[in-house]
Amino acid sequence: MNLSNDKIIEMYNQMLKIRKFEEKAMGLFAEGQIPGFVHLYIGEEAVATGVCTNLSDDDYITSTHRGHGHILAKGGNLKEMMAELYGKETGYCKGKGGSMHIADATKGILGANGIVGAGHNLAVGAGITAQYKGTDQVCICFFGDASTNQSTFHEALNLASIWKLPVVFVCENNLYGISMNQSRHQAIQDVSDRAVAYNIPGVTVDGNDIFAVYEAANEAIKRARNGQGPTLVECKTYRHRGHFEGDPTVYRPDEELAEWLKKDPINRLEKYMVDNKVIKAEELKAIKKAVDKQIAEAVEFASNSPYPSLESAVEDIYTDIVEEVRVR
Amino acid sequence: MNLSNDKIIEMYNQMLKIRKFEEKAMGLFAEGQIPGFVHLYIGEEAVATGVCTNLSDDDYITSTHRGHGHILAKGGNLKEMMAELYGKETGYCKGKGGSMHIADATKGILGANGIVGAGHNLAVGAGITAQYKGTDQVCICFFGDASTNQSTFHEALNLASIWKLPVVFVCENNLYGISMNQSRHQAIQDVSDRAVAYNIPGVTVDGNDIFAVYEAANEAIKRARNGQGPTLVECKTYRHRGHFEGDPTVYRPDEELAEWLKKDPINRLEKYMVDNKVIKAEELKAIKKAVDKQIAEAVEFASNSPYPSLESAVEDIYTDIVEEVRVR
Amino acid sequence: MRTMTYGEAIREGMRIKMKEDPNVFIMGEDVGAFGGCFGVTAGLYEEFGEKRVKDTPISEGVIIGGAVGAAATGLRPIAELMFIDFLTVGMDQIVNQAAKMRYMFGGKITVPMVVRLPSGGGVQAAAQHSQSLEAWLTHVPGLKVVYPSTPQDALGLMLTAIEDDNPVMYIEHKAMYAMKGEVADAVAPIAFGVADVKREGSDVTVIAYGKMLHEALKAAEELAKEGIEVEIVDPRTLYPLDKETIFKSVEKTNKVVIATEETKRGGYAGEIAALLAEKCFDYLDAPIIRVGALDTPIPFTACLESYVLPNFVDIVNGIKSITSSAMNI
Amino acid sequence: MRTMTYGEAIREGMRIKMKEDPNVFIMGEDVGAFGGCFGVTAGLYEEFGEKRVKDTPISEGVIIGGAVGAAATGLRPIAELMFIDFLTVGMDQIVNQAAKMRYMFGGKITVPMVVRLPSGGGVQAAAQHSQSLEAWLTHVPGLKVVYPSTPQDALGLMLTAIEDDNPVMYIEHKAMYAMKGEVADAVAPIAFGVADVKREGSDVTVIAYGKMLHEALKAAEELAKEGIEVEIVDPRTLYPLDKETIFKSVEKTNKVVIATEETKRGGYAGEIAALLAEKCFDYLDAPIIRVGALDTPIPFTACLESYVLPNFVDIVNGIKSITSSAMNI
Ligand SMILES: Cc1ncc(C[n+]2csc(CCOP(=O)(O)OP(=O)(O)O)c2C)c(N)n1
Ligand SMILES: Cc1ncc(C[n+]2csc(CCOP(=O)(O)OP(=O)(O)O)c2C)c(N)n1
Ligand SMILES: [Mg+2]
Ligand SMILES: [Mg+2]
Repeated sequence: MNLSNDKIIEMYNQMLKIRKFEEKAMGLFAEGQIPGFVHLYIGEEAVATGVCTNLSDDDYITSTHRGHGHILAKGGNLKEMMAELYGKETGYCKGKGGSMHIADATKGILGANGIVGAGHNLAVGAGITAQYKGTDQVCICFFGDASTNQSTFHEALNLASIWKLPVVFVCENNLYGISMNQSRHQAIQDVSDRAVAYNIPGVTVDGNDIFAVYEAANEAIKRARNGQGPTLVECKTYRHRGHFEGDPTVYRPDEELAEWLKKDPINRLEKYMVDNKVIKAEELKAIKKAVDKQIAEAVEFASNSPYPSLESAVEDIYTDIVEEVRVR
Repeated sequence: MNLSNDKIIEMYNQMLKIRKFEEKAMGLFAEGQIPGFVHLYIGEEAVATGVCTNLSDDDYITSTHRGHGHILAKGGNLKEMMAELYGKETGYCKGKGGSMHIADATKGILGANGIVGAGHNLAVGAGITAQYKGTDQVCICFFGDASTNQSTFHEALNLASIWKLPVVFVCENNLYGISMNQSRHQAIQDVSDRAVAYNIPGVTVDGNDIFAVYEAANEAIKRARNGQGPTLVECKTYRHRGHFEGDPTVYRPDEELAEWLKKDPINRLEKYMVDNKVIKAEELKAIKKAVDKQIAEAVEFASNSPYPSLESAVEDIYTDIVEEVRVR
Repeated sequence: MRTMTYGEAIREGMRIKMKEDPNVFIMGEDVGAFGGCFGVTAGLYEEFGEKRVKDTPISEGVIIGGAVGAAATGLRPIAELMFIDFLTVGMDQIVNQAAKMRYMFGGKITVPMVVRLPSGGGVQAAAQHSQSLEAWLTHVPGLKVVYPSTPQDALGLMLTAIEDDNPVMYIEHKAMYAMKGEVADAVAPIAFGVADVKREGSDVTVIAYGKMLHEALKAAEELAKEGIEVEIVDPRTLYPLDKETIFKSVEKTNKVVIATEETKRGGYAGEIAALLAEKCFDYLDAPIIRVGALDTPIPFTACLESYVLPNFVDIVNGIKSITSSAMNI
Repeated sequence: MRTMTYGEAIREGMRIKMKEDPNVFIMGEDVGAFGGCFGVTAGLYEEFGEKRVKDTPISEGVIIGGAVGAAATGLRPIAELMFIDFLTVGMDQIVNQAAKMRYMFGGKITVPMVVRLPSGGGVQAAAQHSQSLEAWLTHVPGLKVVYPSTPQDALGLMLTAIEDDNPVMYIEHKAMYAMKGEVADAVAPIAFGVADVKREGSDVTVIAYGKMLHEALKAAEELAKEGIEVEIVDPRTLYPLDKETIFKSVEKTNKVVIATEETKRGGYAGEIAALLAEKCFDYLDAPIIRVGALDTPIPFTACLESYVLPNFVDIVNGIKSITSSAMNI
């Protein structure tokens, strides 16, 4: 593994940013500051971070309903994200999207998505563009275990495989689709087995081991950039929270959660860094403090921002048509 | 293989019936007697026949746009079929369905289907019913190679596998989806490889060898009836005609067709029967003559039948509502 | 009389039929022990077991398509989509299979099934989880389309939906699940194609269903203060549609407002307006007013969402636009 | 002037744009060397190669969804569905992705793409290959919907469709591909939202597009013999809709028939009727008549199909039902 200490610290910093963003969102949701549906990424930070560390701003990602982690890891801005969760004018989508619909074209983020499986197709499209234009861009398609039973998974992997598109399909297998344990939603244990159906490489890694994720993604991305086509990378992980905030999680045993809490990817990296003297304890503290501050600033930015004007509701549908407003 | 001579002769008879029905339909289409789209099964007769020989009237099948062979093999009636192709009142669907939409509930035939891949889901539904009612019925789902790239293939096999439904998925790999050679529509050579994705058995057989088809289906059907769940059976075969009547088939080399004509499943069975003294040459002739007669009767029946009354157009949509007629 | 929420009434309708008919079963995502995303199936898994309350993978195509196949072979499935917005994912199974099978096959196969479709906005679920899509379904011959507006109707229409031998699209408004209402002790199915006059009035007819029915009732109360008497017709089933009751009301009031939560452009309100413009033209004294959502996707943030979605104020304004002159006389 | 078929004009539109803009490409089933199921893309593969004319597997979801992703990242895809009936299979990609992305993302992503949709009946292709589904699409904010009725319009609208920065649903009538018409030598895009008055008249307005436009022209000729002068407005684009031209015509004739091939119930004709009933009420002297297909799936056999589908006789009857009294005066 050829990761410099700086790079490792950067990854740690990124994971922490996601964790703290999510913890803050959790609290704000409970307080009623953030409305709608909120699906948190806590526990899965090593996946987005490990993968996106391999990318540049020119590369693309597609995301899911559980998108905050992907977006931050791909360079998304904390303030605009938090403001979007609040539904403010300064948010990524001017308050029109909310948690489930955040995109940033300047960073190649093709959007969180409320339709399970929709990202698979969009990733194929981004792959088509990269191949068509002859660039060395790749598109990472992030998705959950349960989404691999959706129609789109199949069609997308099939097309990507025959056209050898530069797409890496990254499955975040957190063992559940809402209340459905993986054993009840598919008859296989490793999602990567499905690579056989498309004659592409399939690998499974410990999704809470950021180095394993980084390595697997690195390999797959290299293949993709070299015109060798897609790879299916499965990262086994776990979400610490319920499916969405408010989910009582009666469907999973407490011991299971307890086991996985022990495998927390951030604690694990922290331990690695200290054990291997990548960082000193005080430096860790400084990072945490800095992240806390960024999050606090994002919240302040969001809460101080105005809501969008009512007339903005009829804008942004088309590039060239503004719909009729309402007189009330 | 425990097939009696009588059974073998029956299978031969069935294949011949399909072949001659199709040849007649081909001629009638060319003459303009049969309108719409007609997709012929010539060359693939061993598949439907080999599979359906294992079934009773209580078992179900789902079919495709290329459905004549399946329907006849499952006990469909020549006259009602031919009349439906003509669009007559005496046809299976009173002229409302045509070639692509023929069903016979009394024989468990859940319909030919104009939507590629639709049968996959319907077969799952029939499997649900059999399992729910605790019968030993099975449902055979017939489909083409190219349809295995449709969304429905994936969702249906996944559900059937986790619920252990009594469904046998029979892929008729005739190497093409319209003009698309299999090598261009999927990155695998054997469709049966896809069984891995659902952790079910997958087998590939020579689809022009009726005994091989019979055996593989027999095994799979046994598993299904025993509650062991679905199997994916791939039968390699070839359509002698174009995708639909009128297709100039520029996309495939003449030599390829010539090769496959040599492997004609009916000639092959005929040779087997003569070589193994299953039947005498004159008996073969008698069978052919009898089938010719049945086909001629079906054509006569169809051409002498009336067209449906105009008012019938607004019936059969609902069980209890008849729509408004048109006054013209 | 007893009090029930809209969600409880839907559940009770399913429960009654499941007890009566062993061929009735439920399939959908998280409908089992989890009780469904909105809790509507809560308790049914415990009562009927996993054979009859089936959790499925996230595969809307085979949820609906499997239900179609099961219905065609003798069962009576109730398939649940978590959101009506996911119709887009199982659309073929509804439109090209369920709706057309009977006809294509000359009446020889029937498809008795119910699809439950949580619909509508108002909970800040944004563009992909807030749509009202009844217009698509009413445009498809072969489907029946139901949209209850009260607990009583939800119960009675569910009983009929499950008894019906045709594919029934049962649309529910997700913001109404907790809404309480009185339900008669005697359980009785409500026939399809029978509208309910939810309020009598002489000055103007409002046609509304779902959440908009309640907005219409509110608007009517406001206007009653000004002496405008609003008649409110709730069609309850969009197909079959009780044209007679609607026409009778319009022939009486000579003015009509159609209020639905759908995107106004291309909505089912347009179909009703067109029917009236064809069949009741001579009785109409004023333009036919449609009140609907703005022609936009549904935005996330509360202020925009409530701006885009129609409410009682818009109904009041719609009514005033055609009655105020009359009132001034 | 030159003569072209409707199918050739569609192809020519694509060809011109593909030559102009290297980012324009085609993807769909059998669109390559095979030339498409209806031959519309014939020759383009030979001219532009497989990079720009891409044969796909039978996977409508990823055909459209892939096009959406490609459009969002800088290309200008033209996706072909073999039949509009298969919209049901790729509906999510159109409705929840292509149409909503720009809005959900606050205007920061644009989706410039065209989806070609062969539509309509009359070729005995039965229930799953003969539908007219424009009403679904017009109900979806974020989409533009085009429906050319002549070779000239097919060419001009295709140019505009490909230039447009939004998802454009380009509907073609499959029974019209071989229909010939004159096309101007000078190639010019036709702006969206500009209706074309295909015939002037003073007694009644007929609004029609696609194959029904030609039935309307035939009906007008019949009626001209009886002294009834029909004005025919072809909207050309269903969204944006040129309300001004439509309203102006109705304000002149005071009578209107809307003729579309769709299933009448829930069709886009209802939207137009509703608009007129709201905005032109004071100008209307007669009920608004809709002529459409019967409320059935499309049957296979010729006699039933032509009974179910509307034609010029129905337009004549519709017009007579509102003009004959006027004529008798
Ligand atoms: C088409 C569609 N079906 C269902 C849903 C509801 N839904 C949202 S997330 C989810 C579970 C997704 O599970 P998985 O793919 O494993 O991702 P995870 O939530 O575990 O990250 C479901 C069923 C949806 N949004 N879209
Ligand atoms: C959803 C859908 N997409 C496309 C088509 C058009 N179509 C009809 S048959 C066919 C090819 C099917 O190929 P395959 O599944 O291999 O069956 P075969 O025709 O070879 O028997 C296509 C593309 C369709 N009918 N339905
Ligand atoms: Mg999961
Ligand atoms: Mg094939």
